[in-house]
Amino acid sequence: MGMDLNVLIGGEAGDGVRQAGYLLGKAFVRGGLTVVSVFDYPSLIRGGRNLHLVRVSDSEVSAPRRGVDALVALNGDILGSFGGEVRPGGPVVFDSDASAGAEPPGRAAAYPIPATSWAREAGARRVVRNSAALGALLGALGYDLDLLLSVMGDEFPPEVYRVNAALARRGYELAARNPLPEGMRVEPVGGRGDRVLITGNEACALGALAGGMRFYAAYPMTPASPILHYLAGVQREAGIGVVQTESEIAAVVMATGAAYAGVRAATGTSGGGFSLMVEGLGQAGATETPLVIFLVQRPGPSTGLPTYTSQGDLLFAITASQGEFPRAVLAPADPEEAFYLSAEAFNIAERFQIPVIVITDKHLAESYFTVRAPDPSRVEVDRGELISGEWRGPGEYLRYALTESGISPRALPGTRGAIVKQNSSEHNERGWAEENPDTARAMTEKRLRKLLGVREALRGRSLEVVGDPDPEVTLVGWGSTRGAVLEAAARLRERGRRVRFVRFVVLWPFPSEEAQRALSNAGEIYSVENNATGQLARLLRMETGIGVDGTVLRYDGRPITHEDVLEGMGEAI
Amino acid sequence: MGMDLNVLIGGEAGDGVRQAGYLLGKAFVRGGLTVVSVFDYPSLIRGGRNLHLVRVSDSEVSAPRRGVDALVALNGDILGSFGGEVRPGGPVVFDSDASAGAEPPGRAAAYPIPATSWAREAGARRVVRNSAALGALLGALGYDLDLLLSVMGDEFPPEVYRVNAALARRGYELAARNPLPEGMRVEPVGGRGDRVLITGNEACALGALAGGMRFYAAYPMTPASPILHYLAGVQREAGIGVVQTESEIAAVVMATGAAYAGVRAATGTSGGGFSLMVEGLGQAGATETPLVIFLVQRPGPSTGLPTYTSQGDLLFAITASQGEFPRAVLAPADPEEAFYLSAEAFNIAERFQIPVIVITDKHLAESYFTVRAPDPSRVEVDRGELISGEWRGPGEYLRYALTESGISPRALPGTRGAIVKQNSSEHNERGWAEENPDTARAMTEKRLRKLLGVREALRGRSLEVVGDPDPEVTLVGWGSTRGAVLEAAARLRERGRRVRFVRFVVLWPFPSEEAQRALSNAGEIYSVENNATGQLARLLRMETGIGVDGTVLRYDGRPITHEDVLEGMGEAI
Amino acid sequence: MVSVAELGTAKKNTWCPGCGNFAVLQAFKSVVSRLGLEPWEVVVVTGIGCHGKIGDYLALNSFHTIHGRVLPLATGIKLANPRLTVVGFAGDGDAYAIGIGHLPHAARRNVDLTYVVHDNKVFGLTTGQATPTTPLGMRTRSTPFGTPEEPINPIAAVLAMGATFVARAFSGDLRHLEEVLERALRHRGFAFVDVLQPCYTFYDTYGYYRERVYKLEDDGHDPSDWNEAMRRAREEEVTGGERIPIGVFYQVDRPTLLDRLPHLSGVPLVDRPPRVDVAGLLERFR
Amino acid sequence: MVSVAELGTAKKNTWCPGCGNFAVLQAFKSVVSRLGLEPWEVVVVTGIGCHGKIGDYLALNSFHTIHGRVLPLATGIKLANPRLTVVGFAGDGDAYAIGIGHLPHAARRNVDLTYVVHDNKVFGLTTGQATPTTPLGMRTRSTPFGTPEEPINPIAAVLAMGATFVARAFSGDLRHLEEVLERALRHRGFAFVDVLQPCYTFYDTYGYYRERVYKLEDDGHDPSDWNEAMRRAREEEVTGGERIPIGVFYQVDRPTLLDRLPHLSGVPLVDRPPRVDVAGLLERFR
Ligand SMILES: Cc1ncc(C[n+]2csc(CCOP(=O)(O)OP(=O)(O)O)c2C)c(N)n1
Ligand SMILES: Cc1ncc(C[n+]2csc(CCOP(=O)(O)OP(=O)(O)O)c2C)c(N)n1
Ligand code: SF4
Ligand code: SF4
Ligand SMILES: [Mg+2]
Ligand SMILES: [Mg+2]
Repeated sequence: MGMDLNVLIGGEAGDGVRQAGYLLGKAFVRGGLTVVSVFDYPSLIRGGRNLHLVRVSDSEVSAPRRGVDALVALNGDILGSFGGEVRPGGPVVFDSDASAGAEPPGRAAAYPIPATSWAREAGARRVVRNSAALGALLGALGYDLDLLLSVMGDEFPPEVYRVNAALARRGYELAARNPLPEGMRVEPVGGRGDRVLITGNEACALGALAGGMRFYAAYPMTPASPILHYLAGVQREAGIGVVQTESEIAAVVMATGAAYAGVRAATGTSGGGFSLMVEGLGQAGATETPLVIFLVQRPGPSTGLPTYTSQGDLLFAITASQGEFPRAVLAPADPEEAFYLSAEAFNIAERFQIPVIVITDKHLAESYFTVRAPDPSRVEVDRGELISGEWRGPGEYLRYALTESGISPRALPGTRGAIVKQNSSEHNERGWAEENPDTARAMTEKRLRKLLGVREALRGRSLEVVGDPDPEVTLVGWGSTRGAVLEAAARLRERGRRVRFVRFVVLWPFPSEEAQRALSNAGEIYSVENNATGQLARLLRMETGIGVDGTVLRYDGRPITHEDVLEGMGEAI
Repeated sequence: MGMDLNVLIGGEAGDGVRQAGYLLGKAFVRGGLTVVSVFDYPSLIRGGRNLHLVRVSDSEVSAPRRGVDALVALNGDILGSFGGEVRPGGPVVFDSDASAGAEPPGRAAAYPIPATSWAREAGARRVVRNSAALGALLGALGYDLDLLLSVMGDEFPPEVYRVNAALARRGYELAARNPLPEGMRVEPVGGRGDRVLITGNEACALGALAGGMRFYAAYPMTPASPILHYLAGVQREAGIGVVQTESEIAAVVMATGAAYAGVRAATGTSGGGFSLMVEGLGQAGATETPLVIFLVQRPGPSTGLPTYTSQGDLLFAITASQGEFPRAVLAPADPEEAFYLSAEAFNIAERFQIPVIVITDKHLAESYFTVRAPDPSRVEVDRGELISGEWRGPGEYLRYALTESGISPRALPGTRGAIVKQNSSEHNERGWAEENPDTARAMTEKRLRKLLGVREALRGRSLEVVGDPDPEVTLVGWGSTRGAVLEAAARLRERGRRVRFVRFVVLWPFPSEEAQRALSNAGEIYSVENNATGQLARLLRMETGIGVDGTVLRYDGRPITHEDVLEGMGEAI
Repeated sequence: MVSVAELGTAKKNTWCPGCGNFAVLQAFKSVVSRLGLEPWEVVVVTGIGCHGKIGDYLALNSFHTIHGRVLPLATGIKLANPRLTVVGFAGDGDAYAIGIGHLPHAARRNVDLTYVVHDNKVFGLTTGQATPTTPLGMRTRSTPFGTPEEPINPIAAVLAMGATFVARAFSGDLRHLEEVLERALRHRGFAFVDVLQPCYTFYDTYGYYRERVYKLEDDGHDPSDWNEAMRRAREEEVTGGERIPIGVFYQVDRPTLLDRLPHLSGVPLVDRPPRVDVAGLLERFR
Repeated sequence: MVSVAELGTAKKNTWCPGCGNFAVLQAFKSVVSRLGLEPWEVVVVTGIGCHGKIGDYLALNSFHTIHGRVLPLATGIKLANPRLTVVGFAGDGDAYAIGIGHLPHAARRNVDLTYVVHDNKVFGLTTGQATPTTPLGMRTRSTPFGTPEEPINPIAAVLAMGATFVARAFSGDLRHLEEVLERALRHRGFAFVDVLQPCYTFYDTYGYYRERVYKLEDDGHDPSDWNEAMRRAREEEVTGGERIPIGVFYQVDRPTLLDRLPHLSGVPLVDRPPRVDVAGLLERFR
């Protein structure tokens, strides 16, 4: 195995721990390495414990793993609590001014940095301590400081850059006097192609933009708020409307209004907010309005653990709202996929005039992943049967014309000569309310028929199937657990086991036929999920009759690692 | 076969068609007959077409059936549209003053009644026309007019009674001059015991009261509003609090507040309102507050068909709200069961400190059924581990004490010496917010563990299994379709077929073991549901792996009849 | 110019005879015709209730939304395509019970919309339960012993929420209703109109209002005077129902939300290309 | 009498140093102690946000409800057990954004509750986005180009909604905050208190308010005069932020909801037997 280093950066909320991990990660990525970094923080603004676990490797990792190889401690609490977890000989960088009462473990390579004093000397805000510590870490690791400085140069305005760079250099120089032994160094590698360090939320936002989203309405909710923040930040450059609404109900309905008017529109939220959107979701379904909802899961029930991760909302997303109507539920596994699926979500929404849910989770949404840079030119925009400008017939325009596909050509309000009536009550082809049984049956069938088209449109893209063609064991999963499962599968393969991984990219309409194929002859089937009741396993059985032989479930708010998967399967780690 | 008569009463909204059918039905029930009556009305206040189909029989019917044996037409629209459906020789009573342009069909026994003139002559409101028509119908059928008059006497204040009774008598006398032939008469029978004519909504409300509900908060929504109206009407006699809130969100949360304070509390709504309650449902789950929700289904999606029936919300009810928490979902089939289950819902809610959903539908909720009179003395109240008055330890009171059963003894706020903290965020035993992984895991497991107890508590009552021990065909169903399925099964049995009926009374926690038993050796399995996607069938497969061989689905807003079942199975009607 | 007749549809009207909604429908058609709007440039958004059926009776674009959500839906439409004239019709239940949470925000945003509340003081379509404007003590199906809650005063509340156009009209005075609606549609910003709309079936208030309403215009009211507007808004309460003003209480010019979002002025969102160039944005992640 | 110290808990406080919430916590503990309430007879209901953590810091019954729902939850508790003293703590996001739909109804109902809004003009816990009280043009994470929406005026709005007790206090004046909270708790009916509570991290307004606040009590304000209360409520807007009154704007005696539901007076619902005799009711169905 090559280089694979887990760096834990810890401090209080307000200490800039998230930013520090990001800068470090990006410095590694610019050196051709692969980073995945998980930010673990409680729901508070100052104090408490913020932990950023930056995993860096020279191979393609995309999940966190257990263990700490290096520690950056911004205070004594972190030093005392996590120093002991650092593997023997690993570097422990700490602010020696802020660690009274705590000691680095004897077997570690200690790098005490008087970072608070340096910050004070520099006349800077306390948060620049980070840069001193990061510099010191790179000095210890023998990594290229210029890569960190280039990242800082891009991130900070000039004055801020200057003081941070100075402290980084100071830390670097101090630590470089006692570099780690050869085998513990980290070095840039080359030729990794065009890659980015990006979170799932950022990728969803960018994908939505690439897919032509022009309107986003949302109410802040962790961990979905970063989508709102990102879009709000770029709204002028991108030329889009971003509205922070008074509630999630207003958000989903406002986006529906914009979508009816003909703009690609979306909203985003987490569980509690999604609960409030449920009636609006049904409205989009009944009125056949294309609407995209980003559902970023966090652990429930109810307010739960706002800043942690979960895959607990799958069945809810699929069945939410009264009555029966078509929807699509798409689950990207990493930011690259998140980008393309978010763009595609608008195509599915508009072509079939249905609501589409892009379901992610805090881990995917807020962790940084190293992925190939998304290519906007690969995004196609297909708006479906759209009429604007002028209605030329034949006959009167019928918003809900009964067709074989279930799709009625969609005129936008403002189309000369067309009257476009949408109706949340059951309605006839014109959109007038109508209650007779034949109409009700016909409209129900029309709407549900669209699912056939959606299924067809997504065929071949609904599952990722990798690994052994004749497996002893098949792991099934969805969403952000992909990296951990792949890593577990690799370990098992190293042990000579024949392993397959079947990942559901499309959760609804459930790709039953593809699943049947991928899971026939699958050996023992394990479902790996970040929830307590094995929702994918249950969905799979509901839609295909296929039962799993075991589940690997984690439901403490933390992301799944390959060690969890192996442990859950009863395998050695 | 004995007597089995389908009387269709039709008029405009505002004509009192519902009331007329009710009076007629009750007159039959007081004569020992069995009535089931379905009121079919569009969502408007005046005009349109209201139809009340009163089926009366001397055997135990509990579902509507197709066909019209007798018609009471309050206007020409009804006479013209439905006259032709009356079976040859059947009585057609109509207001001859209000039927200009329409004629009774030639093969019918026509009873023209100048009801409008009579009402005018009596100086009464136009709506009393009904009584003339009902009287005439009874005259034609040769039924005992006094039974109708006794019902009127109970329903109306004296002056109103007088004019209605006079008109009924006048109609009776006119029609009795030309009574129907012997075989078409309807006669009272005796000795049917203590029975009532009651709707599902009324039974739910009464059951809730019998079960000690003291607080009901709701926002009007068809077809759940009658629960609110009924409870509001009896609030003083019953000594309960009834609040019409500003929204369904307020309703579910207000009921939760009352429940936390120690009062048995409930809310009730239909699909759209339930969608809005979803976040509150999760709050009850997370905070472990006993809460009962009456979910009266109507066809969706969205606003849908407000005044019609559906079983389209099953999976939604089971999975609604983010995260994973225990709940119970109970589905009565008729008002008798609705009474007892509604009472029991509060026991389940309080013993396990969970939300309980009593799921019905418009057909059960608003149709009149003849059932054995519920016996309040059979209702037991079990409030679970409740602490009030004073906390005597040991130690500090812990609202979320971790126990083997998952149930924490529940002190009420106001208990001297106890501090009762409930928290929608993940929390420790005290109820303080806590985010560490061990607490999250322990609390998730604690909550979900309660489902084992719920399952145990409901064991033996979760399914109704009737029919052949060695069936060729098994019908599965839930809720209000019971009567139709039983009737279809009876028809099939008459044809020598071995048929079993398995009805799910408890939908969640799903009675998997019982279902496995009841459905092993079941022959061909058909699921009968008032929805478009066979939700029970899918739930069954999800929870047991058992697939059905066919589905009989109706999703045009109308209740299922035994003819629908037979037709759907490919059997002759 | 589209005629009033052309603005109707063949859909059978199911309002009760005598219902105050007919006047709102009639007045609105007149105003649309009079303002010379093209039917395809008008969108009506309707709530759930008797009032909400108005969409079916208008040969205009319409969206019959869920209960209480007229405002956010209308806002989304207008922001997406500001060329459209967007008019919301809500009931008093729709607007003041389940939907009242959107009202202060619509007022703050000042999006160029008209919001007409059919204030019949009952939930009509669900058979006459009490709403937030039902008088104290009134018996309804949900309050058979009388409503125990004070009614709200929508005019006063909306004034205090900072709306830029606040008016009241009465179904029993068609001509004046037309005038008020026309002024509301002409207002640039959020225009709020509470229409006293008798529910002939559940709460017939024609007589009550006929005896009490007077027109602000006839009484020398200056609609730019907020304090006076507030005084008049409370006149019915303060006089024990002696005098009920109708007309425009308050009107002020203030930038709309779009005025404050310069990047959304110019080409409407709906006309912008269905693709945003993200190449530059992606650069920052390298 | 329970002491202030006894009203605290061992839970580690995670508010930022300097946060205005500390004063609210401190003042409330003083008032509970001063009023001689038994801890088990007090219930606090808290919303979601920084403010909502106050429940963990109080050795009192508490219910940390979902975002925006303090009022209906508190109402349910009070109606079920009127012996309890029920106090709601909400944030400005909680109370005026997602939860504002409940406010007019709480005012109308006039249930005997106290409602304290920690009005820091930002969503604190979600990292400082704009709320409905954020000043126009302020840059936040969700409004990096400045908020485009006028702030609401909660005092004016709640006055217009018909509340029977309307007050404002300031975290920077602990003594006065205590006074206002005490008067609110003593008020029989719905008592609304908007607390100017600086968010030290995202919007430090201590200085701004210190320079501008004045006490209504010191200025001869008559809290029974609604018109004068409304005038004062708008003083900050009208004077361009020169003068900001704190204290009790308005107070009036009006029957509470329970006063108007005689069948609920007497034995509290929570003490009634957990069974209602339905034999008589069932008779009617025979
Ligand atoms: C979420 C939701 N709750 C409840 C209803 C039931 N509902 C339909 S109309 C209505 C009341 C309408 O009252 P109002 O808005 O005053 O309209 P009106 O009928 O008086 O015109 C209600 C409560 C619904 N459709 N949706
Ligand atoms: C339904 C729902 N939407 C969004 C959130 C996310 N959220 C948590 S706290 C908060 C804002 C709190 O702001 P405020 O009420 O002003 O409280 P503060 O933190 O300022 O005290 C939001 C939006 C949530 N918990 N639930
Ligand atoms: S119920 Fe009232 S508001 Fe509804 S249509 Fe009839 S009169 Fe009009
Ligand atoms: S973020 Fe603001 S409101 Fe929240 S604790 Fe910190 S200072 Fe207080
Ligand atoms: Mg109304
Ligand atoms: Mg705040």
